Amino acid sequence: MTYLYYPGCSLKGTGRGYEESLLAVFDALQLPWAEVKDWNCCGATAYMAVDEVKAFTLAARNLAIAREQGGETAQVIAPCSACYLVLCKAQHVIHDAPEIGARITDALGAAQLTYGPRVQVRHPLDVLINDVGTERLAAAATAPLRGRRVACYYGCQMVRPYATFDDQYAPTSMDRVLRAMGAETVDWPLKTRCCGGTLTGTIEDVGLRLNYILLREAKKRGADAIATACPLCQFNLECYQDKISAVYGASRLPVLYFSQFMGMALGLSEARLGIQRNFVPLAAAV
Amino acid sequence: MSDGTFQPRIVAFFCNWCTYTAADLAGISRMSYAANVRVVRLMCSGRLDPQFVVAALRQGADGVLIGGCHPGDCHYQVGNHKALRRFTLLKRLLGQLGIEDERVRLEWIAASEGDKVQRVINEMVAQVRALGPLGLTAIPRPHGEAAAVPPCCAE
Amino acid sequence: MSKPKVGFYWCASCGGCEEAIVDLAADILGVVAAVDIVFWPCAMDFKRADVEAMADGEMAVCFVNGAVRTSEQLEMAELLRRKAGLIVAFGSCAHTGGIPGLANLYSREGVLAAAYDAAFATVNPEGMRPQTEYAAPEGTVTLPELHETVKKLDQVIPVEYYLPGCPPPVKLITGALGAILEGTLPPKGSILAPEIALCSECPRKDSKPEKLDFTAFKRPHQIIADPALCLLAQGLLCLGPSTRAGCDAPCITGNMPCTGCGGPLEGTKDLGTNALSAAASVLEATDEASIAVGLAEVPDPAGAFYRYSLPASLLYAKKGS
Amino acid sequence: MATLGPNQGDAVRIGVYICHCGINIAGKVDVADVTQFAASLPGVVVARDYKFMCSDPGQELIQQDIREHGLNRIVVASCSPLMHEATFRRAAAEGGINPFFFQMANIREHVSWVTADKAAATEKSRALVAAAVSRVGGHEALERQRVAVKPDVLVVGGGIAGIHAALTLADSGKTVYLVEREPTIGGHMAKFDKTFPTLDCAACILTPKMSLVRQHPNITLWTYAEVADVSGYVGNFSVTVRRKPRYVIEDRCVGCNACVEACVFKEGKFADEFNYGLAKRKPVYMPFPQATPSVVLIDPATCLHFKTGKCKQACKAACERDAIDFDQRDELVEIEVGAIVVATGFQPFDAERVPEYGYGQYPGVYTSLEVERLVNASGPTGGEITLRDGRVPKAVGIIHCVGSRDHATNKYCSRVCCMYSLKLAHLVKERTGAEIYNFYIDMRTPGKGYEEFYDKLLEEGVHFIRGRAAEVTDWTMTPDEEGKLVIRAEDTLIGAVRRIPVDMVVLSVGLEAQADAGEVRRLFNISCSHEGWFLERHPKLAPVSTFTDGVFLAGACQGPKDIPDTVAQAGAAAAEAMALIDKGYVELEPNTAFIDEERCSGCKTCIAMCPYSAISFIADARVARVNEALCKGCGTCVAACPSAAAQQHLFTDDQIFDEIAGVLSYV
Amino acid sequence: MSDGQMPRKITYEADLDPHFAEEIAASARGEQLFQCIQCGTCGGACPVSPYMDLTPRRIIAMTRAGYKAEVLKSHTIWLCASCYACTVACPKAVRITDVMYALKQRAIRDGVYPKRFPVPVLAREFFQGVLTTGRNNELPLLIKMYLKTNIFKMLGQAVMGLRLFLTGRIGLKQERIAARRGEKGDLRTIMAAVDRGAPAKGGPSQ
Repeated sequence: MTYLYYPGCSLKGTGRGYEESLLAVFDALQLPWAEVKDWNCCGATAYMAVDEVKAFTLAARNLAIAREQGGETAQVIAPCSACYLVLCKAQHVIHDAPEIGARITDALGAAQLTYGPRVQVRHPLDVLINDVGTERLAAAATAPLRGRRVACYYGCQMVRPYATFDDQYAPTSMDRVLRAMGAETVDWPLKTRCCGGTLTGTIEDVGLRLNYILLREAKKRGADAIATACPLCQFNLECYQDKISAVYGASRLPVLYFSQFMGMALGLSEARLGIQRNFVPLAAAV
Repeated sequence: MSDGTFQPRIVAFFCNWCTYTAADLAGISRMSYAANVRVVRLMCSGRLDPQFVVAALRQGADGVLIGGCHPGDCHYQVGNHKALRRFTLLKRLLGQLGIEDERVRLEWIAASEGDKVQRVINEMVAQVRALGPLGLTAIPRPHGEAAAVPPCCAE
Repeated sequence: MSKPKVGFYWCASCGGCEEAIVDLAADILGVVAAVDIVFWPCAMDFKRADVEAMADGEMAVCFVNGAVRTSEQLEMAELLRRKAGLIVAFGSCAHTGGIPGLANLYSREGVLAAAYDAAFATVNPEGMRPQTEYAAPEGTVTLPELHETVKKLDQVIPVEYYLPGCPPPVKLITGALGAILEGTLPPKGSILAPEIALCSECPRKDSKPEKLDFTAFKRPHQIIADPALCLLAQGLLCLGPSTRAGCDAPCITGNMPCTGCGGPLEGTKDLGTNALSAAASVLEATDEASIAVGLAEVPDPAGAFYRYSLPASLLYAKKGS
Repeated sequence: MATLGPNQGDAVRIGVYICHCGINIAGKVDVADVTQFAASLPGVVVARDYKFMCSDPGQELIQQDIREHGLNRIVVASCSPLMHEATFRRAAAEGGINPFFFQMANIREHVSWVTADKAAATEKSRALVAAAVSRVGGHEALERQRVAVKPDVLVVGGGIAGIHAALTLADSGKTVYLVEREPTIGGHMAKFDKTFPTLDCAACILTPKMSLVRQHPNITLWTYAEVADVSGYVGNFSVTVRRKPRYVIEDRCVGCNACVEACVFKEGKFADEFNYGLAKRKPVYMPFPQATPSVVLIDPATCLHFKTGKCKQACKAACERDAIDFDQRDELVEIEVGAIVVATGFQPFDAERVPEYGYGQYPGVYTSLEVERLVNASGPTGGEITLRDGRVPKAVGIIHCVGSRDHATNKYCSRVCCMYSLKLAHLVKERTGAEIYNFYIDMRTPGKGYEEFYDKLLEEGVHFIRGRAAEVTDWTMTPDEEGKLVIRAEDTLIGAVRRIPVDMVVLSVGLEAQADAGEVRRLFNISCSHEGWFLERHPKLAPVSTFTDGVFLAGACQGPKDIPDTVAQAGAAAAEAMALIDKGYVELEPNTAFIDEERCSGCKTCIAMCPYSAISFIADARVARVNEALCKGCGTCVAACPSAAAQQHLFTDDQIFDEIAGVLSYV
Repeated sequence: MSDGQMPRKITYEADLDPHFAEEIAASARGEQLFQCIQCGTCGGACPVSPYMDLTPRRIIAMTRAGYKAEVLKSHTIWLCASCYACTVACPKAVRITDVMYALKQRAIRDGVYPKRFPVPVLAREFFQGVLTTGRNNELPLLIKMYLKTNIFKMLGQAVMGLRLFLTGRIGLKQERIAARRGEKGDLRTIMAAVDRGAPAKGGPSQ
């Protein structure tokens, strides 16, 4: 079975390193994938603030296309937390609110698309833990991440409110994956505390404070880097570090996608994993 | 009620221990629901003779609801299993005779599930209302003076 | 004193009931000796005009077999009703609708389409249908009209007595004739057959266990039935428990299960669902999945339980037909 | 004694009575219309409506009409038959007709209370009355079978509810079997230090009752035992009790603890169940010093002898009375009882199910029951309130409603947590002087002296923050939070989010039905609510009865309740059981099946239907026959009988067909 | 507060909108709104609540009471970062995040959001952009947002923008999806069909 990769807008832009590393990891683990053809934006959080039905229709179009491409039970991989949440949420709404569901399926029908209720939306961590398994991961780690102390940061929308593959407050899937790759992960209570999402771009002072709290606590718990599973989390935590330092005086901490760490453990080059795109060099981790 | 919408008639057969009690609980809890269902109390869903179902349909019911204890909870151990066997075969037979699936329904409703009584009744009334009257083909009667009515279909 | 006049007529039927009269064999001579047969189109050359010529009530008794589906059958039934003092619904079709009654599972148009369009050997590109009237050069030709549904006899005319069976067993026919001649008929409306189920006279009754433990029904072609053991105990759907006795179980003697031609017992409101209840009850299965498996080989419950009685059932016919 | 009424052949003369039930029915149903309609039905001689049919004058009305109008059938349209069928049958009987010439139409629970529209309610009432009238004409005169009641009582569960019920029954001279699955009676109450709001010592009021149970000549106490099977019916239950092996002969052990001291484990090594793991015990142990019976037991899961077979059995050697028996096995005991009191109690909510409060993750987070043990003078710390690291807390947060009032856990209020949280707040403050913060949604103190207790706590300077705590974490923002647990909550009265650093968090866990309530329920053939609490027959009028006659409920197995309510209910359950037994007999509902042998073809279809083996095949007559003493009246055989030969009294085919015709005859 | 005059803090029933709560509950599929017991778990769980003028709990209370004007102009609804912490923590299963979305939609519809407050502008621009191209293009989106809100702030972001450009994390090219009008899966056809299928004006059906 081929996983249908739904990149979403960010993995083609600010989150390019996520796409590069994740697909490299999938290849290295021999997980077959194909990009969803002609996908569109999931709608993200902003869309729901304007028109809810259109937001879910946008998301549902992707699921309809995936169904066309991969059949009734196609498996869509949504690495971006926002995409993952929105696609899941659209499925829930279509199922739970039949009147909205009917409008959406009718609208898709107008463009000759059929909504696929059985298409599965999955996060790559779900695939890595449940389809691959930590034993296989550990076996594949040719350059294990020994000596690295990573704080796994899951962010909010990956586990809340729809994910069923991990705990909503204290998730462990990323920790298990990175531990299988040889890293040490630090236990910290802020794994799912929000990074502020788009607030960092809109109401900067609020966003900076939220990210400062996360960076400070990760460092306090002895982490030498943070691993994320969401392009917006990575962007907020990493690209604003200069500003955060300017306001709060904190020192710097590299923030990588979990897939970049995995790629390193699998022996892939930093360039292939997009690590050079980061503002805070990995070397900053001492 | 008299606004011209079709008001289906539904006969319900509820077992004394679970579903009838649940319907009482719905009452005690003042859970308002559609008034179209009239309950006939049986001691156990195992008492339900499929003839009761077709008799109700023939006599003007647009739907029949059967309520029993959840499997494993029968007050008489396994009466509801028997009800399920008969119901399964009856449903197939009724389907062959053009009677829509929604019209005859079996639900396991425990004594504590007053809310389920409410939900199931409202749901079923809406479904049967959407289907419209049952509309069984009328049974013909002989012209002329009424002679002996054969006992097999005396009504 | 003149011999009582007797008539025989067939409506929608297979002719088996006529055979049953012939099966009286030597006894038929006794019948002929005792009564005056004034109408029997199947065996003797009588015409409708002969009946019309009779005075009302002239015939003492008329045995009518077959169900009623056409305008001709209806007219004849009504005519015979006028001419006969007693009408005996003879055989399953007249009694409860019989095999022809299963056509009530389909609409009239469905039946016609099956015969005139869909049948394998039919070529009918114009979609022709039988006409009730046709202007031929020789004059107008008429055909009886096919009714929407099949009716049992007492749904078109009042009936005094019923002789169940497909066809009625010789024993019952003889008994009925005797009762007519001796004037020992039971009250009108009676079924001239024993008031008990077939199990009571089944040759295998002693082999039936108190608890059947089959988990799935089987069909006769799927097993080689033990010729001595109760067929239900072998998982075959035998309607003996819910069917009126009187036939001495020839089918079971022939190692085939009872299919219910004897019709319903007193106290039965609806033969099919009554038989269904008994049959489904004894199946050893408790959860939905195993019940579905157990009932898989009853693929046509309407056909199985209403084989001879759909027009007599509370449901009468498929909805909308 | 049942009175026989007119013969079947007599003309049916029906009286119909429509009850207003105050405004319960009349407020929704046009009773005058229904009465008028009833009067028009065939066979109805008189139809009346009345304010309260179940009242004395209401019943008298029926009896007067029976006399004056020669009624021989009665229909009452009022509440549920489960509520007042017995009342009206009795009224009919006292009026001189057979009590089963009666039918009830339920126009309250099934109509007026559940129907929004008045016209619809009236129409539905007409239909139900028509059905009852249609059916009652075909009713037959029946007699109840009278069966003697077994005089003994089984009490299941040895917490305060079971103890109180058992003592009450035993004091009245009944023989009581008290079965408790733990090695000692006492239940949860035995773990408490003080009880609210009086702050009297739990042990001081409980342990005397425990020893009374042990000594009472009328009580047979089986601890470490479970009910394995129950059969029979009201007044005549057969019960099998399984006594689990404690590997100590109960009659020989005097509780001297010499074996415990002699055990090869020099120190306690295994989590002590009684103290929720806050203390350690040995494989051979006394559950707690006041355990009743005062008999030790051996835990085979930890005992070296059972695990390896290589123990030198120091315990056995140490016992002067040779009470230790490693070969003990399960023992099954059969008893016959007339009534059963189920008092199986509750289990505390598992705090790990609310991960945001950090139980099991942060050592400073405790459940309320653990704190009960900490404050208890006979507890693992001797009543010293110290944290797991030995520190005395300076600030304590008590989080209410853990596992209560939450759709994700339990929707209901556990009723006791506010009060015990106040009690613990008082005790902890008294012993440590710590600052105490209560995080609550609503303070619920409705009980005698309860609000006064709350007032006292307010005076003592305990902090009350009206807001459900969102999380307990150990990440810090300010220097004073360092090394502390931080509770984050919105103080809703202020409208601000607060972070409060504390040393100890107490989770006020709610009460839940026992994990095996579902199995226990099946054992006794009683019902459970959604949440697993045993369902009482009527929430107000039959709060200790169940839908199975002869089985009564006591204590928290029926729903969360505090000690005073538990004891009151236990007394009530005991009284109900006594009333049943002292009457000496029960009258069985005559809804049994029977077979018309004329119609029976001997097809045996019915025989396999019966779960009670009440039907047998009579070979000579080639018919089936029902043993009405064994028949419980489900009617499953009747529905299966293809000859209409099997019928059920009160539910014959004809009666049900008449009722169906009746409900459908409305306009 | 003008000279000598105390602000009035009483609400007359006539000042409130009695239908507001039902409208919001319906559009958020939030019948649970009426189940709220004001326990404050949402505010306690919310990482952004310290910055809100009204805690989420108060938003719900005021929505239920009909304080439409106050609720729609509050910063709270625009500060909600959609992290769903409140929603999963709520003991009464109120979908607080969805209630916030419903309030945002309502505020945009009624045009009462703070004009220079960038969040609603971002949402609207994002919406338009995706409708046109099918994709979100981060750079043009941000430029538009800053142009419409605070042009000086954009200058402050220039350094970061340059770095993103240099690391290949933003581009100038507009991404768009291939499906064009009339083709299978065409986005405009779909969105036009959504509009056609919309219930008659006045918000959600029923």
